[in-house]
Parts: sequence; C-alpha cells; structure tokens
Amino acid sequence: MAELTLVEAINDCFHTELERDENVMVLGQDVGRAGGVFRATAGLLDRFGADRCVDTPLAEAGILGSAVGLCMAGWRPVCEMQYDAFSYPALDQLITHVGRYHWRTGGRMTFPLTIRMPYGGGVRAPELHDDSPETYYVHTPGVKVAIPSTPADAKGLLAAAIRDPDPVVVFEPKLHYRTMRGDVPEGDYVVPLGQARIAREGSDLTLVAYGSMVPLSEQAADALAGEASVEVLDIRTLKPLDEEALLASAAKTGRVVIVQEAPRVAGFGAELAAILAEKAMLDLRGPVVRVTGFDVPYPYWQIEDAYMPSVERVVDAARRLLRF
Amino acid sequence: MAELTLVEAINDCFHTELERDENVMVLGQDVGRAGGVFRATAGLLDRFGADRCVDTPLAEAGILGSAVGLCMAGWRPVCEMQYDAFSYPALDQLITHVGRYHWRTGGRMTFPLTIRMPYGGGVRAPELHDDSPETYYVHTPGVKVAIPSTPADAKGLLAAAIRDPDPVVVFEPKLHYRTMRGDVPEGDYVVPLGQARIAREGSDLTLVAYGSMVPLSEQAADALAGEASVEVLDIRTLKPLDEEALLASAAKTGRVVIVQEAPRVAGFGAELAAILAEKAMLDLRGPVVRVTGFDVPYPYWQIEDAYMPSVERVVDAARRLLRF
Amino acid sequence: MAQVAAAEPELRRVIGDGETVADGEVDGLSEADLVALYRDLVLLRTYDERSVVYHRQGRIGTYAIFWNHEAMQAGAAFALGDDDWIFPSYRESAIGLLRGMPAETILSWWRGHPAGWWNPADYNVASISVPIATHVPHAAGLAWGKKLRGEDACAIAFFGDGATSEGAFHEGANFAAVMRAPLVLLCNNNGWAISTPLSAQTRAEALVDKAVGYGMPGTRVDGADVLAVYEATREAVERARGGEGPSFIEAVTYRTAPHATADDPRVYIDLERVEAEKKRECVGRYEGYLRRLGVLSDEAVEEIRGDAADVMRTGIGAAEAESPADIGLVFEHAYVDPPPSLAADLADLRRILGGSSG
Amino acid sequence: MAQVAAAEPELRRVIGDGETVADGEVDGLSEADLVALYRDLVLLRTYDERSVVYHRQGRIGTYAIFWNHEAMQAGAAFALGDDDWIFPSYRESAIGLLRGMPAETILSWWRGHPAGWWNPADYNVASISVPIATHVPHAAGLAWGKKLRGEDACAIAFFGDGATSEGAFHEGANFAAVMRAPLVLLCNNNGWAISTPLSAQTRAEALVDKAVGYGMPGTRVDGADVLAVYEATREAVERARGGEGPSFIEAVTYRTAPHATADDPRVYIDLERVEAEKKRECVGRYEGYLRRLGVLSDEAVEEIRGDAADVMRTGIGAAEAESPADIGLVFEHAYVDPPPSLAADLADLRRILGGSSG
Ligand SMILES: Cc1ncc(C[n+]2csc(CCOP(=O)(O)OP(=O)(O)O)c2C)c(N)n1
Ligand SMILES: Cc1ncc(C[n+]2csc(CCOP(=O)(O)OP(=O)(O)O)c2C)c(N)n1
Ligand SMILES: [Mg+2]
Ligand SMILES: [Mg+2]
Repeated sequence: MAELTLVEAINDCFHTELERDENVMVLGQDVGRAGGVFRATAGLLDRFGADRCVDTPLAEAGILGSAVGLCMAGWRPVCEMQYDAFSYPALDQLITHVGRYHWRTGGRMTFPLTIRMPYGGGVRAPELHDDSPETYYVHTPGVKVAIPSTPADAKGLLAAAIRDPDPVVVFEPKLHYRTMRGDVPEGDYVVPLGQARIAREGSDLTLVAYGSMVPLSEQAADALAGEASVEVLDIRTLKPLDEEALLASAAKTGRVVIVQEAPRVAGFGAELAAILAEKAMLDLRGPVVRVTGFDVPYPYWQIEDAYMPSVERVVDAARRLLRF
Repeated sequence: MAELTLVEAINDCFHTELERDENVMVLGQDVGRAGGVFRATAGLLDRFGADRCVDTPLAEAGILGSAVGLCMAGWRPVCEMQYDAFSYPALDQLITHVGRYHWRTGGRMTFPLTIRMPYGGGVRAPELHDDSPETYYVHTPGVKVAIPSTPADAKGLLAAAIRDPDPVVVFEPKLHYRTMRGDVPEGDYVVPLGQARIAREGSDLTLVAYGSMVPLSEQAADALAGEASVEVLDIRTLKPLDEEALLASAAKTGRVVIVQEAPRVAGFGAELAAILAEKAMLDLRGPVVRVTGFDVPYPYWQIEDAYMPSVERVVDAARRLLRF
Repeated sequence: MAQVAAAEPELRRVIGDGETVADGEVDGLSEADLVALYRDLVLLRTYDERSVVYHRQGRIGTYAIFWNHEAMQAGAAFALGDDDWIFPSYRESAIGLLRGMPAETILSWWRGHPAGWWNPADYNVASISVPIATHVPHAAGLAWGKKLRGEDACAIAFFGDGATSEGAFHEGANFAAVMRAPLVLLCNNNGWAISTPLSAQTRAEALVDKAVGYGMPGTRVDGADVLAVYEATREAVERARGGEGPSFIEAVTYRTAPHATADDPRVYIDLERVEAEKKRECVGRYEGYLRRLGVLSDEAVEEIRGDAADVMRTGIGAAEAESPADIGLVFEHAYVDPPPSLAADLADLRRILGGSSG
Repeated sequence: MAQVAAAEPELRRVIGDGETVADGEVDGLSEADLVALYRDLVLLRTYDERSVVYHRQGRIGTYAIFWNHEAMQAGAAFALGDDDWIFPSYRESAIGLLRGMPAETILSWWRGHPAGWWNPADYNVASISVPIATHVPHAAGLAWGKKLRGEDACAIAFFGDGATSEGAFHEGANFAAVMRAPLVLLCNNNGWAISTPLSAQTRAEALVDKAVGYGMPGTRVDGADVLAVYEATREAVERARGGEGPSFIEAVTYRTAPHATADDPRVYIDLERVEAEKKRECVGRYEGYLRRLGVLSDEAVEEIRGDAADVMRTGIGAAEAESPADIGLVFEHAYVDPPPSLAADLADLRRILGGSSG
C-alpha cells in the first residue's frame, strides 16, 4: 500500500497496465511531453516510448475515431479527453461507432478501448471545465461507465476498464485529483466493474452517490450523526449497475436520497430513482429524493458553490425524508 | 381545417411561419432543391428564395454552429438534421454553445433557433436511421424539447418552437410522417410549449408517452378496453414539462406505465418515473413501470419489431400493474 | 492576396476513346490481370443491377446504387494486397465481393438481416459506414496501428465528395498525415451529395486541393477509368508502404443513378448530362479498351457475365433461405460481457411474446 | 504523385530590424493612425502583464497569457470598422478593450464573476470561446447572416494553430467559403497547443496551405509585425466587403509565455528559443519602427503607458468593488422563458441557505 493522491493513483495504474500488457497505449492531447495537464500520464512517454504514449492533434473525434481503428489493429487504446466538456466533439464517434461496432460485427470483433476524463466542478475554472456529462455516456448502448470516488478505486476501476473487453468510460473527479489521498494497493489491482461499495453502513436512510458526491455524502452523514444512522452507497459503476446493492440498501433503510452533480433532468439519478420506483415500492417509507445540480449551464465560479449539491442541501433533503 | 399527413402538416407550418416572419429561414442538407428527403420543406425554395431555404454543405456541426451566428445577425434559423443519428456530430455545438450562449451574454442576446429532425424506428431502414436521441437533448440545459404525436401538434409545436425565444429541438416521428393523417388548422396555429395533452381519458391506469409511442399507447388502451379504463397522457413537451398534468393523472389513476422508444437507462422515461417517485408516492397504488427500447444498439430491421415497445408489452405491463 | 495554385486540374486518364484519344497502358499488368480486373468490374456491375431489380421485387430494402462507380472500387481494390484494409461507405457496400465475401452477406445487410454482419478481419473489409465520413478516422487509426506493430499493411478509405465537408473527414485525414499512417484516402467525387451539387459543397477548384492542407500528395483521376484509378492507387500504396504516409486521390465520376432507391433525382438533376454520362460509363469503356487490345473475346465476356449472374442467383437464394433472425439477437453482441439487465429483458420479452402475459 | 506547391513560404513583413532589413510602410495610414495603433498595442500589453501580476496576487483566476500576441490582435482589429464583428478565443480575451469594453468586464470574466458577461452586440465582440475552434462556424454564420441582410459588416475569427486540427474549424471555414461569407479567418500560429508543437499538429508545410482546400486566398504574415497583420487584414476585409468571400491569414509568432498561468512549459519548450523570441517581441519592434520614423516621442510613450496603467487600475478596482454575485444568477439567463422548475429550485435553495432546513 502506498498513500497516493487520486491523480497519482491513476498514474500508478497506467504504469502498471502499460507494463502488464504491451497492447495498451495511451493517446490524447498533451499526454506525452507534458504528461497530461493534470499529470495523470506523467512518465509514460519516457518509460514506454512515443508509440505507446502519443500526443495527438487537437481533435477529439480524431482521437476517439482513430482509437476505433487502433482496436481493429489489435491495440487497447486509452483515450484522454482533456476536460469533461471537451469530450463533446467525440460524442458522435461514441454513439455511432464505439457503442455499436462490436455489435455491427455480430460480436466477432472487440473494441476494448477506454475513454477517461477529469470531470466535475468546484475547481474555480472558466466555463466548460466543470461539466458532469455522464448521462450522455451512460444512455449510450454498448459502452460501460465507471466513476471512482477514492484513490484506490481510481486505480482499480481504471485497471478494470483497460482490461475489459468492451468500451468503458471513466470519469475522474478532478476536484479530488490532488486534494484526496488514500491507501492504494501497489502493482496489479483491479476493482471489478458492476460492484457498488457501501462507503458507510447505516440503517435509517441511504445516500446514493458516485464520484465526488461520495465524500460529500459522507460529510452529510457526519452532519446527521446525532439524528439518524445514514448509509452511503457508492455506485462506482453506472453501467453495469449493481442493482442488487441499490435495492438491498433501499430495503434496509426504506429511505433514499440520490446525490448527483449533473443537471437533474434525465440525469443518472433519475435512472436510480426510476429503478427504485419500479422495484422497491413496497420497501420505501417515503419519496425518493434527488439532490442534484440544476438544469442550467454550469455557472461562473464565483457562484458555483450555489450550484453544486452541498452538505446543507443533502442534510435538508435527508431531514425532510426522515420526517415524512 | 385540412386533413393532412404529419409531414404535410410540418410543411404547412413552414409555409405559414416563413410567410409570417421574414426573419425565419431554413437550412440543412437537401432542404432546398429536393425539398427535404421527406419533403418537409417542399416548395420553400421556390416561394421564399435561396436565401431563406438553404442547401448546406454536409456538415451538421457547421449547420448548427452557423445557425448560432445567424441568430447573432438577427435571423431565426430552423435547422434540419436529416436523420436522428446524423444529429450527433452537432451535439458539441448544442451542449457547448446553443444551450449556453444566451446565458453567456447575461441574458442580453437571444438565440431563437430551432432544430428539427425525423426520429425513431420501425421504418425498415439501414442502421442509424432509427434512433430516439431525445435524452441527449433534454438533459442539456438551455434547450427545450418538443415531440408531437399528431399532424396538428406537428404543426402547432413546430410553430411554437420557431416563435420561442429559446432554442427548441423538435423530434418528428418519422414512422408516422406519411401514415398518419389528421385535421390540421389552417394558417396561424400554435400549440404552446409546456402543455401536455390527455389523448384519452381514463380512471384506472395512465399510459404516459410522447411521439410515436402515443398512438401505440392508444392501441394498448383499446386492447385493455374490457379490463380497465386507461388514460393516455401525451407529454408533448419534454422541456418545459407539464409536471402538473403528469401528477394529476397519476393522482387520478394511481397507476402509471411510461412508454418510451429510446433505450431505457437514463432515458426521459426515467425522469418521469423519478418525478413520480418524488412527488406522487402517496398517490401511487403500485410501482411505476417503464416499457422502453432496450439498452442495445437499435437492431437490424428484420428484428426491429422485437426492440420497439409493442402493444403486447404495454398491455403486459399494464395488466401486471393492475393486479399488483 | 496570393491564391495558391490548384493541383492538377487535368484528370489522369489511361483509357482512350477508341477514336481521337489514344489508349495508354499501365505497366506491370499482365493480360490475365487485365481480364481479372474486368471480372471484378462485371461482378460489381451485376451486383448493382440485380440489386435494383431485387429491390423493385421487394426482396431487399432501400439500396444505395453504385452504377458507374465500379471502376473506382475495382481499380483501387486491385492495387491492394489481401492484408490491406478497405473501409467502405454505403456506396461501396459490395466491395467485399472482391475479397471473397459471399453476395449473401451483403444482400442480407440490405435485407436488414443479421446475416449481413461480418467480421472485418475475415476479409480485411471494415463494416459499411452509414454515417458520412466517420470511418475516415477509423481507417487512419487502423493504418497507424498496423504501422506501430511493424506490419506492412495499409488501408484505403472510400468516401464521397459531400463527405469532405464533414469534420470527421478533416480530423481523420490530419491524424493520418501526422502519424504518417499508411492510408489512401479515396474520394469518390460523383458530383452530388443526394441533391446537393459539388458547387454547393465547396469552393475549392478541385477536391484534391485539400491534400496540400494536410501535407500529403494528391492526385486527380478519371474515376470511370479503371486503369487510371488502379495506377494512382498503386502509387499511393507504394508511398504508404515506403513509410511516406497517406495520399489523397480524387476520382471524378458522375452519379448517373438516383442516390438510392428511395430518391427521385428528376427534381434536381440535369437529365441530359446524366444521359451523356451514361454513354461514357466505366464498364463499357474498359470493355472497349480490352477489345481494342484484343485480350477479351465474346466468349470470355459471356462467361464472366454468367459467373457474376450465378454469384447473384446463389447469393439471393441463400439470403432468402436464411431463417428468420431470432429476437435473441436484439440483445446479443451489444457487449462482450453484457450488463445483467439484458438477459432479464430478453427473458421478459420471450415471456410476453410467448403469450404468457402478466 | 504531384505534390501541390506550398503557398508563400515567406512571411510578409513591413517592419525592419533597424539594421540590415529596411522598414517598409503601409499606405493610407496617417501618423495619428500609427500612434493610435501603438496605443492599442500598449493597452493590450499592459492588460496582459498586469493580469499575470493580478493572478499571482490571487485577484484573478487562471489566466491565458497573450504576451507577444498583441500585434496580431491589434493589427487585425485596426483594419476593421466598428460594425465588423470580432470572434475571440480565450487567447484574445482582452480584445474588447479596443472596442471600448471596460477592463473591468474582462477582469471579471477571469475572476469568475457574472459581471464578466457582456452583450456581444454592444461591442460587436462575441463572447470568448473556450472550446477550441467551435466559434469558427459562429463567425461564418454571423458574416453570412449580415450579408443576407444586405449589411456591409464582416467578421473576423481568431483561433490558434492547434485549432486547425478540429472538425469545427474545417466545417466553419467551408461554410464561410460556400456561402461567400465576408469573414477573415485569422490563425494565430504561435507554434504550440499547450505542450504540442506544430509538427505534431500537422504535416502541412504552412497552415496557410489549408486555404486552397476551401477555395479561398491565404496569406502568411509575421504575426509579431503589427503593420503586416494590419495590411493583410485590410486586404481580406476589402475582399470580404467586395462580395468575394472569406480569406485565411496565418499570423506566425511564437509563444514565449506559458500557455496559461497554470502551465509550466519548462518540461516541453526550448527555453533558448523562447529567450530569442522575447527579444523580437512585437511591441518593442513597433516602438522601434515608430521611433525610427520619428513619430513617437518619449513623452508620448510615457503618456500612453500611463493611460493604459490607469485603465487597468480602474478596471481592477471596479472588478473588486463588484458586489458578490447573488445566487439567483445561477438560475437566470439559462432561458429567456425558463421552465417553471427553475424558480422552484431557487426558492428551495434560498430556503436551505437561509437556514430554515427541512
Ligand atoms: C453524418 C451524416 N449526415 C447525413 C447523412 C445522410 N446522407 C446519406 S448519403 C448523403 C450524401 C452523401 O454524399 P457524398 O458524400 O457525396 O457520397 P455519395 O452518396 O455521393 O456517394 C447524406 C447527406 C449521413 N448518412 N451521415
Ligand atoms: C475542444 C477543446 N479541446 C481541448 C481544449 C483544451 N485546450 C485549451 S487551449 C488548448 C491548446 C490550443 O492551442 P492553439 O489552438 O494552438 O491555441 P493557443 O492556445 O496556442 O493560442 C487546449 C488543447 C479546449 N479548450 N477545447
Ligand atoms: Mg457524392
Ligand atoms: Mg497555438
């Protein structure tokens, strides 16, 4: 075990995975010479050479589209999108090809590519450096989606993504890249896709979250300590979803608050709520409440704190539900 | 009143709106000389000239991006995307600019543009002519979304979209372009955004749908005729949503089945279910059930009927809910 | 301001007109090669003409006609080795025939049957790209990836004149150039993107003028001259294999048929021009060339046409004999390792279709 | 295969070096014009240098430095009329200063305060484009839209060398050409896209080589020579107004500063080259030119610098005096006519922040 920041854990994962499998390669803007604008890919160019850590032209659809072709040539490409909102030019490739090409070959050819990007707000950046775009990805058939909330998971889920035979998108909470430290197993380490994690056990109410909303939910659980025993469920992989864990926690506590940073309408929190509305009706002792970002453009940073789900908002929702 | 097909109603709307407001212009692939591959824009080039009905280069991001600039020059552009899945190259412009530019000017400049496209499956076409992409659009802040299910609404909602001060996306059920006929008011006709429509009154169960799932739901209601009194609620505008109508119908019947053609995960049906799970808990007599497309690429057309929500699937869901 | 000079306004041609313009020749092609190339052309032509008939008979769905595009497809493919990859658009749907793909597969594709699925690696032919230009980055990536592995293979991507307006074309071409990927960009300039003429697509004097912006060589050939296309592609392939990166070929032809079976070009096209172009169509031109060369007999023509007809008869027979696809296929192949919900959905669907409702 | 010749490998220059290379001149510019242009340069330079200081002091957030890019911004803007529109990227964030925009507005933008919002129509300066190249189609659309209305205005879009790799650049440039939109495409080729050198961005010999592929004229100028940029832009604007459509200008400079305040170029850049380029920086070069011409006195320089410093002092003062933005602004301006849920969300948020929890 080493104590690493979240972004160091990602870097550690890359070193391990590129060493482990010579078909893994990394491509993206500034991933080579600079080692990534957040230094997630630091050291890879020197260690594995310019063929396996490639500074690409400034063209996101070109990056993802050529990764499709790289798969056809036997590579396992890992594409970096420099920021959440700069992944949008690649959505066309994602939806029309990345999610369909395996299907289009009748399952005969695989596309084991990974897309990863820093996501989310709270970092006092100019516009379009703060989006939480997971809905666009998770709604797309043929792709899987993982969002870690700890350094260990950042390593383990990325490793799982890289080794997975299907295209996987990993969103990394940039807010915690350098501010969150944690124990990270050294060397080979995989957190399987499709397994949620109970970040904190509780019996009165469940906070369901992923990514940077997990530590926030833990804070909210702390704030509620005297009032209720709060469980925090870290979803970890949005697709495949660990529906059992979700339903089990709902059955246990009977009260669920979903915390999501992305805008509310048709966000992934809606999917979680819909599953509960369909499958946990008799277990629930009150409404399924969502605490989310708002349905507006991510605001200028001086007022971004008002946009982001906060401990206050989560606590308020939890209290109202507890009193329902 | 004239009896028109759905696509004729759209064409009628264009003739009315371009006549009414000289700032309205139409642009897209093949909208001019050919009058659109479905003839939605037939006659506009001859009547209003090549400046107001423009055949563009084959570049969706160019179409939508230049429409942003056209707004800045005082136009009200209506962009055609030739098919649902060919709108994806324009998602970047949609998310980064169309949904944010008004906000970015502190509300001082408006972007009254319309995006419209044929959507949905069941038409025996090669891949990527069958998608239901409304989730990508409705999740995006700053844009509104309407989906008509009748010829009259196709005209009235498009007119509302064109006249709206905000960007509006209109998805037109191509399955019914030529197969559905109905009375359409002549001349000026607007169906305001944000008002759902009770397509059929009922008291035991509500089928909630939009677009091509509305007539399907009506068929399902017919099939259930002897067993239950089924209400069919046509959502019509996904954003702004007529939440009151949704909650009122749920309160009345206590049982809701949501019918959606798009893949399930984080589709708009999830949002509807989530709203019910949050705000209608005490009214509901059973789970909120979704009947949706599956989380797979839209299949080859010989098996597409198995993918599409069918009367059988809706009836099955309704029966199970009635017996809950 | 300086206007950069346009590249090669002249079209490269090999085949003459049998009268005032003399025939040229391409060195390195044996008589057998020349006849083999003819066989390819006839196979494609037969596929196309039969498909239009099959469509009218309701035996296949909407179909993108490629009549008078056969020369660029056959000519370019003939310059490739079997290890080289082909990335077709819908306009080159049948190019797999030249790699041994059964006609049934392609016919099934147009019939909307999953038997139209194939493994690209079986033929080194990628899946048909329906969304315009989006396969150009794939071809760039494959070619680059092969090069990284030290393999000798190169790739060719086919796309239309309209496709050059798309961002995906631009990004793919630039990627290929930057990575020095062994790629041939073959632009089928048939003058139209559905109803949109080239003049509404670009202000470039010739599409080949785009090559210089990517730092790659470009050449412009008569797309209805199979030998000119072959020769230009062969040169591009040699460059690619030599590590010199991608090349751009503009093959100029004219779309004499509707865009697809659903299209009615009479509302936008110049029908006189269409008639004139039909007279210059590519298969007849090559046949005339071979006859002037004296390497093609009436019997050979008959045999080749008969073989092609057989391929199509067998193909449509096999396609129609396919058993209806099981609905289970709706759920298969979306993932190698699918989320558990898909199996549950299928079970539910089978239960409902089995009649045991609710 | 024919390699199309590259356009103008030479850079157009007007300003000499005071020694071996003689000064040229641009006709039509009065002495007052020449000084006004200097004033613009100094204002931009001052904005940039002060901003770096303000950033270090924690008074503004991350900031994209444009040191040694002032000449292309001021030179191009000087060739425009007030009705002409400017589409800046983050690299031209302060170009509004040249249109009378208060420094406070731009400083507020970098401070993440909604006072950084402006109405583009107030200055004919579009909002700063953060996502690379995506504003090129906007500029094409605006220019085209103005032309359709019979207005005389044209537009200029600024973007970097890296931006030319994006599909959005390609689609916007092609749209402008096809619509004969009165647009100037000004490519700031500073040799780097963050850590990526031009050689990893393109294989074109010069970025101006892309112009021919769009059927538009291109010219390549020394981007640190304000008069060369001015002259080239003026020619492009004349063409645009004359109905001849868009032009491409490649303005070549060198990024001597970090990409932005958060960037550390030492890991990738050639520091010797940076030092050499710093010596040739654009404001000093123009100042030398004016002094050689004898139109700029020490007093004038001092006054101009003083005025610029005042603008910045006033600007930062005003920006810092802005009252904190109300959280209501989170919900405003997303729509002209918002869905009702936004008001409900705001009320809920105010209730919670007001402390009346649950
Ligand atoms: C991204 C995308 N946009 C639109 C379409 C619809 N469409 C199909 S073919 C076509 C025209 C293509 O023209 P061109 O590239 O010249 O190829 P051609 O059909 O002439 O071979 C269009 C617009 C599409 N398939 N993909
Ligand atoms: C679509 C998009 N992708 C990535 C980025 C991140 N990014 C910001 S600046 C930059 C480099 C831009 O280089 P260039 O176009 O040469 O302009 P310069 O910064 O040199 O002025 C990158 C990659 C972005 N802003 N937008
Ligand atoms: Mg064409
Ligand atoms: Mg640059």
